[in-house]
Amino acid sequence: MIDTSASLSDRSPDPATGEPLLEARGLTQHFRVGGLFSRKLLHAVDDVDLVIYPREIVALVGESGSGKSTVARLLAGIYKPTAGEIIYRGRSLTSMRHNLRSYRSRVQMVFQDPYSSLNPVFRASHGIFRSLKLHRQELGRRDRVREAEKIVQLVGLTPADEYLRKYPYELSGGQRQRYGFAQALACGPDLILADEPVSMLDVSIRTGVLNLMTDLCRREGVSFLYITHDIASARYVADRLLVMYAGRVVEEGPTEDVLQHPKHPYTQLLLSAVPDPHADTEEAPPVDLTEPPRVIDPGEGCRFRWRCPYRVEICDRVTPPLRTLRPHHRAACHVAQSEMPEDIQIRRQPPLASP
Amino acid sequence: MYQHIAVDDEARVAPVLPQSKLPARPGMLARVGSVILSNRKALVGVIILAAIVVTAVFAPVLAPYDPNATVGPPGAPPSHAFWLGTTSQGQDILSQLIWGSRETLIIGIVAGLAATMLAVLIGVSAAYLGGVADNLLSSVTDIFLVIPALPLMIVIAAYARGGGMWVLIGVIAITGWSFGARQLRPQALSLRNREFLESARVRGENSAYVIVFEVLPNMVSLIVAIFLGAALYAILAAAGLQFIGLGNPSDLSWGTMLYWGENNEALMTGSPLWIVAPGTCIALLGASVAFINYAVDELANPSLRGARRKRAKK
Amino acid sequence: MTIIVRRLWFFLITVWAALTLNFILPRMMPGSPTAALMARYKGRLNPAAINALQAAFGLRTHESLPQQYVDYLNNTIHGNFGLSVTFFPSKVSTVVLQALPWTLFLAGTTTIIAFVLGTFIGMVVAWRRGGVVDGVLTPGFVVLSTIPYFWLGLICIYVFSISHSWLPMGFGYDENSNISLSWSFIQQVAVHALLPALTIIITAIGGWILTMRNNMIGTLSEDYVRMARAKGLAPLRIMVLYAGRNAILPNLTGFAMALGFVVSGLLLTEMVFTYPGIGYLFLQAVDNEDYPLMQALFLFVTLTVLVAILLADVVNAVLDPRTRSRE
Amino acid sequence: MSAADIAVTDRPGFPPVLLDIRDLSVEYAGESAAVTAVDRVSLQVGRGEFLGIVGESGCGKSTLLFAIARLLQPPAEIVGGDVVFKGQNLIHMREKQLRHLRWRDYSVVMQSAMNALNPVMTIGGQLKDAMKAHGRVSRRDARLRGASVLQLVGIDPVHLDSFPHQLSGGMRQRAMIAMALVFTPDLIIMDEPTSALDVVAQRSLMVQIKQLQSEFGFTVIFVTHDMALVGRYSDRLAIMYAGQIVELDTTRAIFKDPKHPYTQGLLAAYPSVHGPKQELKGIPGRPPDLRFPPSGCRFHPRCPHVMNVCPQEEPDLYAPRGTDLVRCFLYDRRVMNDRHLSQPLRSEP
Amino acid sequence: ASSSTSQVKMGGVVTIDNVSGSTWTCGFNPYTQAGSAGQAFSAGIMYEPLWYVNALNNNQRPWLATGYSWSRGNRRLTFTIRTGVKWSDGKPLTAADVAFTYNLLKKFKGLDLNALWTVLSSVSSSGNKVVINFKKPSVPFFYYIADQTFVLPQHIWSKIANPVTYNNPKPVGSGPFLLKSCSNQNIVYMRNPHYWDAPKPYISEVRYPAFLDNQPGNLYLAQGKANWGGQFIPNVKAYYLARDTKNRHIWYPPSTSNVQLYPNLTAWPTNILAVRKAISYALDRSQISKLGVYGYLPPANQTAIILPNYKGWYARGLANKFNYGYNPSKAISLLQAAGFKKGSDGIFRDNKGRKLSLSILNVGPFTDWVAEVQIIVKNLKAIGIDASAENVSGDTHTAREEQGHFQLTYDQPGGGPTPYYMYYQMLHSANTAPIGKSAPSNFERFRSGYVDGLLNSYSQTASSSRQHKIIRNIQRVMLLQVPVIPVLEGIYWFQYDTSQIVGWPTPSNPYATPPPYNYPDWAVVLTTVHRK
Ligand SMILES: Nc1ncnc2c1ncn2[C@@H]1O[C@H](COP(=O)(O)OP(=O)(O)OP(=O)(O)O)[C@@H](O)[C@H]1O
Ligand SMILES: Nc1ncnc2c1ncn2[C@@H]1O[C@H](COP(=O)(O)OP(=O)(O)OP(=O)(O)O)[C@@H](O)[C@H]1O
Ligand SMILES: [Mg+2]
Ligand SMILES: [Mg+2]
Repeated sequence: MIDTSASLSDRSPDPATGEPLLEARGLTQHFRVGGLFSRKLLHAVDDVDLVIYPREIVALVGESGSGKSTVARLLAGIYKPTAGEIIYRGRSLTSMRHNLRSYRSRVQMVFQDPYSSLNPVFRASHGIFRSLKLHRQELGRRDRVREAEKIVQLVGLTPADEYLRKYPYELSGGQRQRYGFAQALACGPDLILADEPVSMLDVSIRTGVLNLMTDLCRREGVSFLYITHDIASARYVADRLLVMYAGRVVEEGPTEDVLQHPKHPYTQLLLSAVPDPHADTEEAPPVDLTEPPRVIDPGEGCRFRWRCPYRVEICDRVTPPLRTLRPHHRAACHVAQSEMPEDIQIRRQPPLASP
Repeated sequence: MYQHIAVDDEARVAPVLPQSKLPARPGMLARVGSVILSNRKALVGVIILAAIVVTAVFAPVLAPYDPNATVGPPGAPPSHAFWLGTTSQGQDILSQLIWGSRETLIIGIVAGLAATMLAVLIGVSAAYLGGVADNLLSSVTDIFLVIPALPLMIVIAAYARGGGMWVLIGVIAITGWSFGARQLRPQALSLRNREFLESARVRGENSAYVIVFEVLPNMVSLIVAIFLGAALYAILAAAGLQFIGLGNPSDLSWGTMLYWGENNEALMTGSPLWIVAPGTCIALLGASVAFINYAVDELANPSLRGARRKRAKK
Repeated sequence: MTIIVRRLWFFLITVWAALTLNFILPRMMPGSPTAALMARYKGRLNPAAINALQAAFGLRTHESLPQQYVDYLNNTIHGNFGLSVTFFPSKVSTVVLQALPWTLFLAGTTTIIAFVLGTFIGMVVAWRRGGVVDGVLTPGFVVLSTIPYFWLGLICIYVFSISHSWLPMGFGYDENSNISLSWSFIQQVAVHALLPALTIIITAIGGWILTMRNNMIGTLSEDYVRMARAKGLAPLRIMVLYAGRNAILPNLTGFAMALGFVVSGLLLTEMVFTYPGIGYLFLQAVDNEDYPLMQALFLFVTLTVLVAILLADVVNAVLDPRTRSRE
Repeated sequence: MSAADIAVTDRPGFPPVLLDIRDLSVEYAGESAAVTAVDRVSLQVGRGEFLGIVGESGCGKSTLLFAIARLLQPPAEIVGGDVVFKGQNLIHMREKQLRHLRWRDYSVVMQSAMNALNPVMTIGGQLKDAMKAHGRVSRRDARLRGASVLQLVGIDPVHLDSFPHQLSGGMRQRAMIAMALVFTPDLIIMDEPTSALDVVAQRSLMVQIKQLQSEFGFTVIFVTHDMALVGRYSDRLAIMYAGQIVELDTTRAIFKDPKHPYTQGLLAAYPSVHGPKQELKGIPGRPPDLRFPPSGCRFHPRCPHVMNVCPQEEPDLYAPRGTDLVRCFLYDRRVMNDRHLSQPLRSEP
Repeated sequence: ASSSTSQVKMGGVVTIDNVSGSTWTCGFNPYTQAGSAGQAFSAGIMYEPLWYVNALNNNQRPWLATGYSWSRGNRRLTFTIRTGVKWSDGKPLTAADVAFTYNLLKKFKGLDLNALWTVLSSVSSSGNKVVINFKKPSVPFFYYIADQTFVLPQHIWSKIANPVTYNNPKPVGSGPFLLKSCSNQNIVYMRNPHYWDAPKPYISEVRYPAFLDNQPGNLYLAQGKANWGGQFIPNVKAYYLARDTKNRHIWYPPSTSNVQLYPNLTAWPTNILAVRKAISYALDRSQISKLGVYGYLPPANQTAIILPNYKGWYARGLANKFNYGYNPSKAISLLQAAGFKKGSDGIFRDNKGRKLSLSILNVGPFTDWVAEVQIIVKNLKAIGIDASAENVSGDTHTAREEQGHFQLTYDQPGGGPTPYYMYYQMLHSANTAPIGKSAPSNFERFRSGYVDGLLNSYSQTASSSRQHKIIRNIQRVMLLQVPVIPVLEGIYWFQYDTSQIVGWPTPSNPYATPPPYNYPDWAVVLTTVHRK
């Protein structure tokens, strides 16, 4: 096993000088939930700022339901944001509404579930061909076939002509996953929003996909937003790491720095919970059976406060903003300080009144 | 682009043996065929239906007499010349039965199709459009579902009386679509949130393309099942309406045969076949459709498929 | 709570839609009650008499449509359906109320019996799927369900009442006796209802068997049924409480609607069996362009269905906790 | 020679055997060909043991568990083998006899807790149902016992009167586990019981299970995809591939020194948050179609060490370390000593 | 009437079988017409007219009046009212009740179903006399005044606010029967023990079950559960008579008008006389009767005179001279003579090339009519007219007839005890209207000052010979101009069972029109029949 950590890390461009590829400011998405006349709002994403530079892989991690997929969908233009702005290469997406097609050809999405993202009645290559037809109109019929073969070969589906003829039900999960990638690649985008592309896969398929991502980024300069539950794999591919909790970004920074020096208590909790098969320590970590918060009509205040061991009075009143605590490393916590000890284990709290 | 990258785990493995000797998976048609062949009920249904269709198509050849002409003594019992006897007007019942299959079939097929199309249009639109449009269309569907169909049908048919087959078809289609729409909507709704549709949108497709080419093909078997159900409903409803005289009694169909037979007390006056035969034929046609529907149901819903396998081994 | 409110909304909107449909339909169609009247008194009525009769019928043809509509809604809300043209000068409500109990009785009992029986058979047939019972009962009842029920009625009358005088061939009770609450009268009613009920049940049961069977096959493959087996529960308990109870839920609303279908669909049966219900009233009303009667009947049938659906919802809520506490 | 003969029945230093699976095979009747989802699996589980089973998706883990519990439904069918549980062969038992063993002696936590609870019954009702099926219990006793098992897994007893839909996914999974503990049986079979939980909750639950196990001494068979989880909590580990067990040993041993190339692949493909960053090597290829399994060793089309013999003969289980079992020709003396048989079929990339 | 009353056995039950198509609503207002209540269930049997006129033969009998006289040039009619008649509540029936009844019709137009007050000017009573004054001589109205108006008790009806909508559930009448019970399935009448014409009625009970449809009604009759039927029974021999040849009988006497084709006289091609004549020649009326209605309805003749009922009125010589009858070749030659030529499809065209195609408007729910028109269509096709049937609902049929939107329409006019009533309805210009306006009964739009004059003078005379002459002249018009084309003679449906009850009307003793649905005649029948 080769230690490639040196070559893999620190590819991130200097945020000060680089020109952002995609930028989101104050991104907010609320969903109406409940009955026809219900006015309850679910705050799936609240006031998220996010930047993706060219040639960069940004990982987005967080609890289930914290709004990761929603962020990706917002960026892909599937949802119209409740508030906030998405800026692609300096132009606001709202101003591009009428020629969304050109945006579509630059930013593509790989969907969370490879089983539902291929239409079962068509050949799996349907999406690739449609994409070529829509975005590469200069290509003729035969060129398109050649191009499609190239693309599926690229993701490792060989022999290509045979795979182009297959139906989704003839494909394994990993092959579907790669078809999802191939579809996203078909129009040659700058940015791929990959939503948990490995969550349902076994390790072997998982690795292939991860490697493909790093290769594409390194050699072709494709940027990625990599959404995952699997922090280890995020560490493996990503330059920067974003941690979401209950619809908000709570911590952000270069991957290794966040992993080594987690500042937000939630990040600390998350990292402490990742089991390590190679570790020999059999010391049982404390039990935490608290349920994740519901983000229906939340008020002001830190959303982690009910589970937080460092909770102070201000947490109940003021939503903490992201503060830079280490170089390029920001966290949204009133208590966290740059010098705070990072190895504190979170203890179980006496249950506090939850909303 | 991306020529110089290949992350192909399979390519790294020099194939030792042909990796899979999978037989090609059969296509949709072949699958329908195999389900029908493997399902005895469906087979029976297909055979009966085929026989009726052939009868309708070749009616001029098959029918021994002009169905409307007076060709024998009134009310004759079955005989060599008139296998099923004659009507009180001396018409050959067998010939009427053969010709009557045409209108009955056409009503079943056309009204079934029309109702299905309405159902698809409204059910799928409701699901896909969502929001207010969905609420509106679903309410309309529910209202049509709740408002009793037969009275509605009678009211409409009564006013348009004498319009014959096409009026019947229209009436049945108007009152018969809601059930299908109600079935289609949830399925379309479940498809709506499938990621391949979002994928198509991210790809840059417009809504019309998505509905017609991405959504509908996924519901073929349900649509077929709805069509068969609607056809069955149409056949029975038309027979009922014709039986109470709301069709055009001058048309010739199994329903009007029942009407005439009943009005001439065929059961009581020695030509029971005048009533028994068309009723049996309607039931047969209905049963054939129901059996095929049964099989399509199994096709659409794999959990209904396949009975217990015999314990062969051990 | 909200689900009930929403149901009530739907209830009101549907009633309104039915009322409106009811108002529009006859007015969109050719012909008029006046024409029907003229037909009845062919050529003998002078215009003065016609006007007088129209006034008596409460037909206000001279009013504007919106005005008529408002009056109509107002009258309906107050249960004032006016006089029937067909059964002149009886009140519409009298005519309908006289017939409605019979229809409800016949429709109610048959639907319930068909539903209960069909559901039970469907449950057993699915439980023993692929067995002999399934192989015979299921297709058998499917065939029966495609028989036109009026036709079956004719044949039944022929067989049971004419060829052998086993059962009465029509009427709700012996035509020469009077309605009373005596035991013998109830017996009569039961005997007279037997044949019409039988034809409806026989043709309706197949549908229930099939849907229940399909639902049941679905629930049988659910993990909670397997879980019940894993827990070592008795098979009957699994079949009824775990698989059956869950399989029945989607059918409940269908059951309520079926009640409506039967109520309105009894028409043909009532005709064939001379049963004193509302089905035939309907045809009469239509034939005579009897707006008031038609409107009332339409409304009554719709209300019956809606009430049945409401009841089904309540039952559903009792049986299915998920509907109770959905936000 | 069959696998059963190789299985060591008497393992010094190990707890007494509770469950002895011999040559168990399960088939799914398919439209065209049958799927052999479990192929001659032999396995012994001792009392109080925590056995983890891992393997790629679709390799037959759930099927194996259901076969052990005799819960398979058509089209699945046990076509051979024995399951001896506490000295009784479950395979030859009739449903009636099985009913008495079920839940009292062994219980099951199913893969999908979401669907394994009857949606129309309260949690308490379902607990009581299980108790009543195995003897008379008073309402009060049932409630008391129900409340206590719920508390064991960290659920407030008020949820006895809750319906499944009123609980979150994680709570449902815990309720399932609580239900499996009603009688504290000898064996609890768990199929991915933590898949609905996020890492934080997952960890808490595993800790809880381990504590209960040490308290009551029952045996756990635990299926998961998560190498990290199983590596952390299981005593012994079985690696499954294409319906077969390809490696079986103590967890520690396997993690330290995986023998089977598939196991090696699995571990190499698992990145870690701790320690130095490593390049990951996936297992190339894809799992075989079980209707048409590859000839010889099932792993050979994907194996980096494939030899001449692999496509031709089926490997047996070998014991390169003495106690463990590995299904690979690399540990067959006969093969390795034969130049021809051990000739590599493809060069390392 | 019947044989000597002294031998007549009392008691017995008559069960009526007459399909109304609805269940009963138990109303007994003799001035409302509903299928389920009203006139048909109370007129004659509970509320009686002054004078009985038998529509079969114009024979007359006193009823509540004992005599009448015309005076002042047929502009005054005086009735002498029977004394000793009591209402069923015990109050006496007087001339004042009679005058009240007529004046009630004046006050409430909705009751005046026969439009009496279009000709009446006043009605008054004094003593046991009732004097009726006319605006103009209208002798034929005697039938409506005397036979079709039913006397009401003033002491009850004067208190009813709106008699038009009054249901009258508890009738107080003077007639031979009283209401015993009524349910939606059955009306039961019982003998009025205090009837003025004692010992009539002889039978003790009349039952009138409700039938929704013909089939159950016929079945009921066929099973012998009813002994008096007024039903169309297909194949009545096999169905009804054969089951008890000894006791079961039918008699289908012709009624008062024909079932006929009305040609639209304002539109091509039915405005061409040759076409109308050709149609009349083309019809094989006996086949239409045989195949359409089992031969029950006799073929009609072009004069429209119902035979044998109106034998005395029939201009036989005239009819023979014209010799209408089934003669297709004559029909063809008539069309050819009129300039029509057959096209290659065998259909006639006129010199402008217009195809001779005719659509026959018909009532869909009347199965017998539909069957008849089917044969008419065949007949017309046979001579080269492209005919087709258009079966519509009764209302649409009526509406389009009245508006004149048809080419040929199939219908039956009303009639009365003499041919005058039928002719008046179908030929008098008072009963027509321009196309698009509502015509009450002269649908073909026939207008002839000559015929109007004939009909007007008929209504002013009580002289039989003058009346006969007028009718004869109208027959000539019928033959010459073919304003309508009679097809079949209307008949009365009448089945009866003599196993229990005898004394029914027969061809040899046609003392009343025999069906149960004809009032007040059914009361005459019910007071005549008796136990065997
Ligand atoms: N269309 C929608 N309507 C209503 N609520 C929604 C919708 N989509 C997502 N949500 C809610 O928004 C929240 C965030 O959902 P999202 O799918 O973004 O989470 P996630 O972080 O991707 O979770 P996971 O890791 O489980 O995929 C959840 O509470 C979810 O229930
Ligand atoms: N009903 C079925 N009919 C046919 N084949 C089936 C059926 N159910 C499962 N299989 C096949 O049996 C094999 C084993 O399935 P099983 O569910 O045991 O896998 P698993 O190891 O539990 O997978 P996972 O980790 O995804 O739960 C799979 O290849 C699957 O395709
Ligand atoms: Mg997500
Ligand atoms: Mg599994």
